[in-house]
Amino acid sequence: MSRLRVAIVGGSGYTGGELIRLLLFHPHVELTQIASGSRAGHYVHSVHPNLRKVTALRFCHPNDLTTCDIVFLCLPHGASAGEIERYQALAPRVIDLSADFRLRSPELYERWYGAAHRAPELLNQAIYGLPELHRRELAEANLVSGTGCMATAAILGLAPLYRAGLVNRAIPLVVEAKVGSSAAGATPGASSHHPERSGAVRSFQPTGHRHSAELIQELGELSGGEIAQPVAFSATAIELVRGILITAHVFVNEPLEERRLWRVYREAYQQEPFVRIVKERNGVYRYPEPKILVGSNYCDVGFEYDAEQQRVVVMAALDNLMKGAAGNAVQALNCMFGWDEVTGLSFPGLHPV
Amino acid sequence: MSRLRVAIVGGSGYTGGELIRLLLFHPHVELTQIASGSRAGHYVHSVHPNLRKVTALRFCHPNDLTTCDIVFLCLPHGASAGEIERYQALAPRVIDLSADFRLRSPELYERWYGAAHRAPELLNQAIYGLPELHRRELAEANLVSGTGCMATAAILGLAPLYRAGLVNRAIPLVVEAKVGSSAAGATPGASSHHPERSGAVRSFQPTGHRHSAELIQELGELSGGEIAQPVAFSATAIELVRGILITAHVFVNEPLEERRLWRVYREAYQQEPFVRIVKERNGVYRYPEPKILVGSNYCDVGFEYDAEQQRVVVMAALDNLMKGAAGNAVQALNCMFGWDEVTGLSFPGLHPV
Amino acid sequence: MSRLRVAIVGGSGYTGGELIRLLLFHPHVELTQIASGSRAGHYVHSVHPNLRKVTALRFCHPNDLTTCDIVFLCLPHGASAGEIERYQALAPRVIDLSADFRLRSPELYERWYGAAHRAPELLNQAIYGLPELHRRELAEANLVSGTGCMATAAILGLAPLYRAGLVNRAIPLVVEAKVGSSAAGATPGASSHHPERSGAVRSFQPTGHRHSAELIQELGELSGGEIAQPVAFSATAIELVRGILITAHVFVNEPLEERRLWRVYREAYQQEPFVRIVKERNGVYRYPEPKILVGSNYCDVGFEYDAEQQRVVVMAALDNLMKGAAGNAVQALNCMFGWDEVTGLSFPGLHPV
Amino acid sequence: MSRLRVAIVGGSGYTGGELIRLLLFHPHVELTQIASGSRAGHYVHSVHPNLRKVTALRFCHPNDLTTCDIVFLCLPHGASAGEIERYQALAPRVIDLSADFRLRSPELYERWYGAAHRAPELLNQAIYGLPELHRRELAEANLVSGTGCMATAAILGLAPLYRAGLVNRAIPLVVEAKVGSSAAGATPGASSHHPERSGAVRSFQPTGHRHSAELIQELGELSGGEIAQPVAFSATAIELVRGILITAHVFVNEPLEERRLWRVYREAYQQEPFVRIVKERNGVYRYPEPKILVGSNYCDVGFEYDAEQQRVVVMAALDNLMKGAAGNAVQALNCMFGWDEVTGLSFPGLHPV
Amino acid sequence: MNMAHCPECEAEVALQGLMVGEVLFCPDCNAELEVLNTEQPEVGLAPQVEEDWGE
Amino acid sequence: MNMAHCPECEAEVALQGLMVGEVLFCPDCNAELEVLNTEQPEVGLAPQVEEDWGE
Ligand SMILES: NC(=O)c1ccc[n+]([C@@H]2O[C@H](COP(=O)([O-])OP(=O)(O)OC[C@H]3O[C@@H](n4cnc5c(N)ncnc54)[C@H](OP(=O)(O)O)[C@@H]3O)[C@@H](O)[C@H]2O)c1
Ligand SMILES: NC(=O)c1ccc[n+]([C@@H]2O[C@H](COP(=O)([O-])OP(=O)(O)OC[C@H]3O[C@@H](n4cnc5c(N)ncnc54)[C@H](OP(=O)(O)O)[C@@H]3O)[C@@H](O)[C@H]2O)c1
Ligand SMILES: NC(=O)c1ccc[n+]([C@@H]2O[C@H](COP(=O)([O-])OP(=O)(O)OC[C@H]3O[C@@H](n4cnc5c(N)ncnc54)[C@H](OP(=O)(O)O)[C@@H]3O)[C@@H](O)[C@H]2O)c1
Ligand SMILES: NC(=O)c1ccc[n+]([C@@H]2O[C@H](COP(=O)([O-])OP(=O)(O)OC[C@H]3O[C@@H](n4cnc5c(N)ncnc54)[C@H](OP(=O)(O)O)[C@@H]3O)[C@@H](O)[C@H]2O)c1
Ligand SMILES: [Zn+2]
Ligand SMILES: [Zn+2]
Repeated sequence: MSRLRVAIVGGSGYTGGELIRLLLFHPHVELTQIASGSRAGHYVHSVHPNLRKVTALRFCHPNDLTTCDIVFLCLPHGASAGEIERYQALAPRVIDLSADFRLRSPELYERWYGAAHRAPELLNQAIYGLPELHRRELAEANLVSGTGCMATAAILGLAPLYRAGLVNRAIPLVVEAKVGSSAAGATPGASSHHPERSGAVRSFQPTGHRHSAELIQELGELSGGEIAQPVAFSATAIELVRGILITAHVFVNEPLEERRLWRVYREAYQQEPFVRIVKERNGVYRYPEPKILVGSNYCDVGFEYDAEQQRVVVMAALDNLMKGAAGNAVQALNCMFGWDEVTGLSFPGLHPV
Repeated sequence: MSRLRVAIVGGSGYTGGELIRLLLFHPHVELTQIASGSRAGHYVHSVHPNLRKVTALRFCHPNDLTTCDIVFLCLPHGASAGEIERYQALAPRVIDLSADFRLRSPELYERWYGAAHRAPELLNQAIYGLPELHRRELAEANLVSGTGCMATAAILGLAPLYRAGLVNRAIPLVVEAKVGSSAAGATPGASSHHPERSGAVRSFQPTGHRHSAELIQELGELSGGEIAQPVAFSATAIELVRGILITAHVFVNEPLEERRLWRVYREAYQQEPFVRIVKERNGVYRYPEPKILVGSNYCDVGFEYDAEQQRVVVMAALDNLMKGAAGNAVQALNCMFGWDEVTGLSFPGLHPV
Repeated sequence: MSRLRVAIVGGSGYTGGELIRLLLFHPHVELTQIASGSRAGHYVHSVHPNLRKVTALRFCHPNDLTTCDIVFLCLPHGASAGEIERYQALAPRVIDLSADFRLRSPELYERWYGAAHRAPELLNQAIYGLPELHRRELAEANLVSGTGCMATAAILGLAPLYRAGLVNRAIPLVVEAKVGSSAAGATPGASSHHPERSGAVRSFQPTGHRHSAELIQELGELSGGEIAQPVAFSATAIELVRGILITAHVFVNEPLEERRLWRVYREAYQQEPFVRIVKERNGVYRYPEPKILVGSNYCDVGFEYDAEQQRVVVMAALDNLMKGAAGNAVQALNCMFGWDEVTGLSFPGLHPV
Repeated sequence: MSRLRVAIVGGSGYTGGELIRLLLFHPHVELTQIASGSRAGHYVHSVHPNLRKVTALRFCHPNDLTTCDIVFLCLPHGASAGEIERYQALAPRVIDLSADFRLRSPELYERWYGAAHRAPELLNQAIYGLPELHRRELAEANLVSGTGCMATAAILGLAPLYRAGLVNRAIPLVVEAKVGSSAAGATPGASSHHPERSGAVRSFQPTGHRHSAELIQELGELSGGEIAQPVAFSATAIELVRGILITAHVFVNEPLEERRLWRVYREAYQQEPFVRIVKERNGVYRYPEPKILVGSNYCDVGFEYDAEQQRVVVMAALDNLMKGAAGNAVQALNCMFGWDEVTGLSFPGLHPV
Repeated sequence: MNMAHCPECEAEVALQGLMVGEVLFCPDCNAELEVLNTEQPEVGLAPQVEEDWGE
Repeated sequence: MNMAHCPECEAEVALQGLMVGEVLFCPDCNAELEVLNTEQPEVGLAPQVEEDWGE
């Protein structure tokens, strides 16, 4: 089988760099073009120094891209939708890591992103590229959307409970995300200046966080329509470069035993190559933690039950640049082409790190 | 006025060390005895190296303590109550930083700490040593309890809303705490080994956290009896040595405007020397953050209102060893003796740090 | 005694912010003007959030400064010398924290800074503001220079050996500095972007570091003329916001015993309020470390002797914004006005932190 | 070709865990036994949580090990030599990561390790397992020694200069190492307790560091006998889990141009799969840094020349658990069996991280 | 006292020395304010682009 | 003054209240010391196992 020719747009950014790293080692693709407006002509390793001696590729200018088999878009939100026609003309398949094609409804988009969508007609063709929920649709898809990094963690953590119909919809869902600095991308600014950002525990979106919309859409769908409760999603930036942990408080509609939860989660994830249930009675790592996931494509999911309150605390962890972005996109790619889903994604993470 | 003679028990630990630092510079006290079982005979600076050339004091053994004017107990929970008689015999006033005398009800204590209290008869003499709530009672108190570090942040963040009667008691209260490693004390272990603890985002008490009990007691009291809703309190250990941020989601029982919340918080805290309202429209530090509070006695409090959900997100930050422990204890001491409440507590914190 | 009126220029930067913090609590001065070109009109606490509720001062524009008793300049190098006349017209005493007036020779300046000095006639009036070496001259000085943060550590660490004539001048002096991110100031850039700077161990000036010039000047003077050996100074930026450790390798010209070194260092520093000898046989903190010095004005100095090689390894640690900049400047101020040298500088640092 | 059966002793430690991770993905070996005295019976992932769902192996007790094709020893120094007979009886080939078989001379060993060697007769059979220097000998070796993590960086950084005969042997060689916490292994202690170790810049071996012995041996050999100059090696523990940077100051015996150095280094390393020359005129990552090497087997080497002093500053970076231990051991394994040297070692490291 | 109230947070804002149209900042919420009236002290929110705050 | 000198670093070490054989610590170098003589104040290094200090 000849290799698919792949292009990356936005290759000088963080999700772009991660995709380059993954695709250079992917046996079924050949990475032929990496575009960057600001770094055109420079070696890839001048921006992503880990790739020195790994690739001699140079960035091309986005305007110089030529046709190929698949294009990955790693652009700020808004930039993909604005030029989606041009990108679709370059290749029959497009995977867009931005938020532009995550929501199926133009109204929902406008409400959360504060502007009309620039290619609303494509929204219902685009597949929300989370293989654990949309594996089958991905096989047919020509336009695939990446997933929000915090949303991915929250959705994977909560999906089993919603699917099982256990959630008490009369009580709000609270999700608190802790997130590292790479989630904000590669552009420096006052708040990312090291002396200011180091050691921060910074509430950057106490209300109205856009990732809520993805939760509402995806968990709603699993619940047969709409998620009926308020979703209270807040995010805190902490001292960390890569990684996300979400902690969610879910009230259930009947008394349970933890064994029931074990069954629900096991059923959901036992066969999943990249979701692990983490819930240990001993040791240092009893619940999901992003620390050991750096560079890996796992989403670790755990839970604890409070019998008195009929409450489940759900925790889910991932590397925002991997299962939260580039790794998940490669997994989706594997689904689209019918390849073994773990291809190119076997790095297990490190301990200690 | 002659200085009060003060003794510290548990001086080799973290809250003990912080108290030493503060009391050495307090103009109205003389620190005469610092006890440690494991380090008796050693110079204080051999354990707390910041104090080299600041004091030539040595640790004495707890059994060698002699009478004085006031004793601070900085011991693991259980250890204070077990020997409280002995400590009360040493001095007419005792301030206990452990959890032993925080709850007024022996039943509540037993439920959360899993053992019968060892001096239940003292529980209703002890004052919960949070000056912002119990300033007047402190003036008369002989037994004062320190406050839980996360509980302090949560209570100070939420008290204005409860006192104003704004909280919808039909909906659970969710409080998520982020906390640094010094909150777990000075004893090394597998999970505090640097390669394991560094960069951690570790759920260490998803349900049933003991600080819940303090919240329930203190917020309940402010609400005229009992807090009627479930309190969902979870804590996550993050990469940080000193510092706590709590994020709380509170549903209110009528539509509001943010200005109303400003009024409520301003009324509560404008006159408070150690509580600041932090809520800015611009800049890097828009909400409370523990980073800039290291070494200071402030608790910074902020909020954001979600009109659609009738929800307030409350954030509160402090240094767990200061306003969360030793600093607050000194503030309580100042209240007990009628001294200016800020005496010995003027260090404002650093920027950057 | 009425308080001196003080102005700070460059108050929005890091050394400026630290000076504000210190001077607000200094009993003999009143901070009346704080200038910033970019933040004029803004509250000081909007830039330095630790100072909220501590001061209600606002930044003025540098052009709006009026006369006062003393001016502190906290500007990028070059900016002080360029306008020094204007600043000297504002106040009879000027303390300049930049590098502009550290070197006594215009030739030396030009060689290390690559441009002719813009006020060479002032160079021999300016005093190198390190009280440990120039205490007496400071009492008379009208123009005082701050000291380089790494240079201060190196000079204080090495001065006793040079003064005692122990150094073998035939062998190069190697000094390796480890330094935190605040030493590079408040302006964001690609290399200070948190995901890039976090966890860095980055050689930023392997050869030709400008702080060498101060070492050569000051150690030379102590050695009666000129330091005859090559000075190899390299600096590595590490994960740290505040703090410097220098490690120096000095070959001595005769066999020694460590006790001899103890005597040499004790003689130099026993009476010094802000230099401590740190050299312990046990415990965690056996040698100088910047960690526990955050916010304090100490420079900790230690040494270890290698008998076989006739080599002394000297270590010296400080907080670059304190003893390396603003704290030292306040100490110099105290010297200039004959106040107790520790005035306003009593914060001892924290443990743990 | 059937896979080689491999056993690891000391699998619960850090180098052991890293070896497990690597060997599980190595196509030519099957990892059949992993021994741990303290964790026998437990799942490997209970200690190394990154390996959950990757392997279902459990630790066996060291006493229960059975014969196989190759044994890796990941034990504290002293423990390998003490039982080397037993381990050699288990397999024809042994790779020992400890310091026990690094030095060829029992005298040198005794001098640096303070005790007589327990299997001195094996010292001259053992190969110092650095492929870049001993590739050919490895092909024949039955007993291979791992290399010191800091020594590896220093040797690879300096070897080209010594081999080229450029070093002025009349002047001491100064090497300063910066190192992360995982280099000290998995056992907790007072100095590795997170609140104490976090943010440390701690001199832990200013003189007499044992890795000096490896430098002296290996660089001496390259220089045709013995390195004639004093070797001043000091090590500083910094805030970092994985990673080492060494900075060395080498005086050369004739005036040079940087181009000459480029030639010398290029000649040495152009063909080396795991050594990269890093020396850029622009960008953030101009010199070697361990940050981007986490998990990779690269040693990055760079240099800068000071013409005036005839001095070369050499920098070399690596991940102490990879090129400094387990990765290098796998590379040596590949050499021993004639496999492609990069087998199992292709992970390139991450950016950002 | 020449005091207005911040429309955002109701903090007291001193107007002395300022003229209509001048800009100042709220001491409590740091909103950028414009002086609307100095006789009957009044300030309004200055038109402001919402800074993107990252992440 | 009942002062001895630390054999390690020559710091002054106060012996008041101590008897021969008792152990104390040097305030400067933290060496563990043993009182050898109280008349002619003298202390010696107490026998000490070298702690392993990691890394
Ligand atoms: N970072 C994460 O953790 C994460 C996770 C999930 C999803 N995402 C999403 O992924 C997308 C990329 O995020 P990122 O973190 O990689 O961002 P980033 O680091 O800021 O990189 C964005 C890249 O886009 C390029 N670019 C900017 N404007 C462009 C335009 N108009 N046309 C073409 N290229 C443009 C920039 O490069 P040049 O200026 O060189 O062209 C840059 O390389 C975002 O939409 C983000 O929301 C990010
Ligand atoms: N750390 C915080 O942030 C924080 C905040 C608020 C409240 N608190 C509370 O404050 C108390 C002390 O906390 P910490 O963090 O300082 O703990 P720590 O660092 O572990 O220190 C505890 C001290 O108690 C001594 N000790 C242990 N058992 C004792 C006993 N049976 N009798 C007498 N002394 C004993 C120990 O010293 P020797 O072995 O040398 O005697 C040690 O110095 C705890 O109850 C904790 O819950 C802590
Ligand atoms: N950081 C340290 O650890 C340290 C230690 C010792 C010495 N120093 C020296 O101290 C000086 C200040 O360092 P820093 O770290 O505080 O720098 P910084 O954080 O970059 O601040 C510099 C300040 O200067 C102002 N400024 C810039 N150009 C100016 C000009 N032409 N005229 C007037 N003001 C100007 C800037 O504010 P506006 O733009 O708002 O006016 C800014 O507030 C430097 O010379 C540095 O070498 C620094
Ligand atoms: N860490 C590094 O960066 C690094 C780099 C290069 C070389 N090294 C060298 O590699 C070796 C291992 O280092 P490490 O960091 O992996 O150490 P570590 O994390 O402390 O692990 C050592 C392992 O040895 C086992 N062990 C202890 N005593 C033993 C004995 N007498 N017999 C059999 N097993 C024993 C322990 O496990 P059980 O108690 O469970 O048996 C533990 O798993 C050391 O010699 C070190 O110098 C380390
Ligand atoms: Zn306002
Ligand atoms: Zn001594």
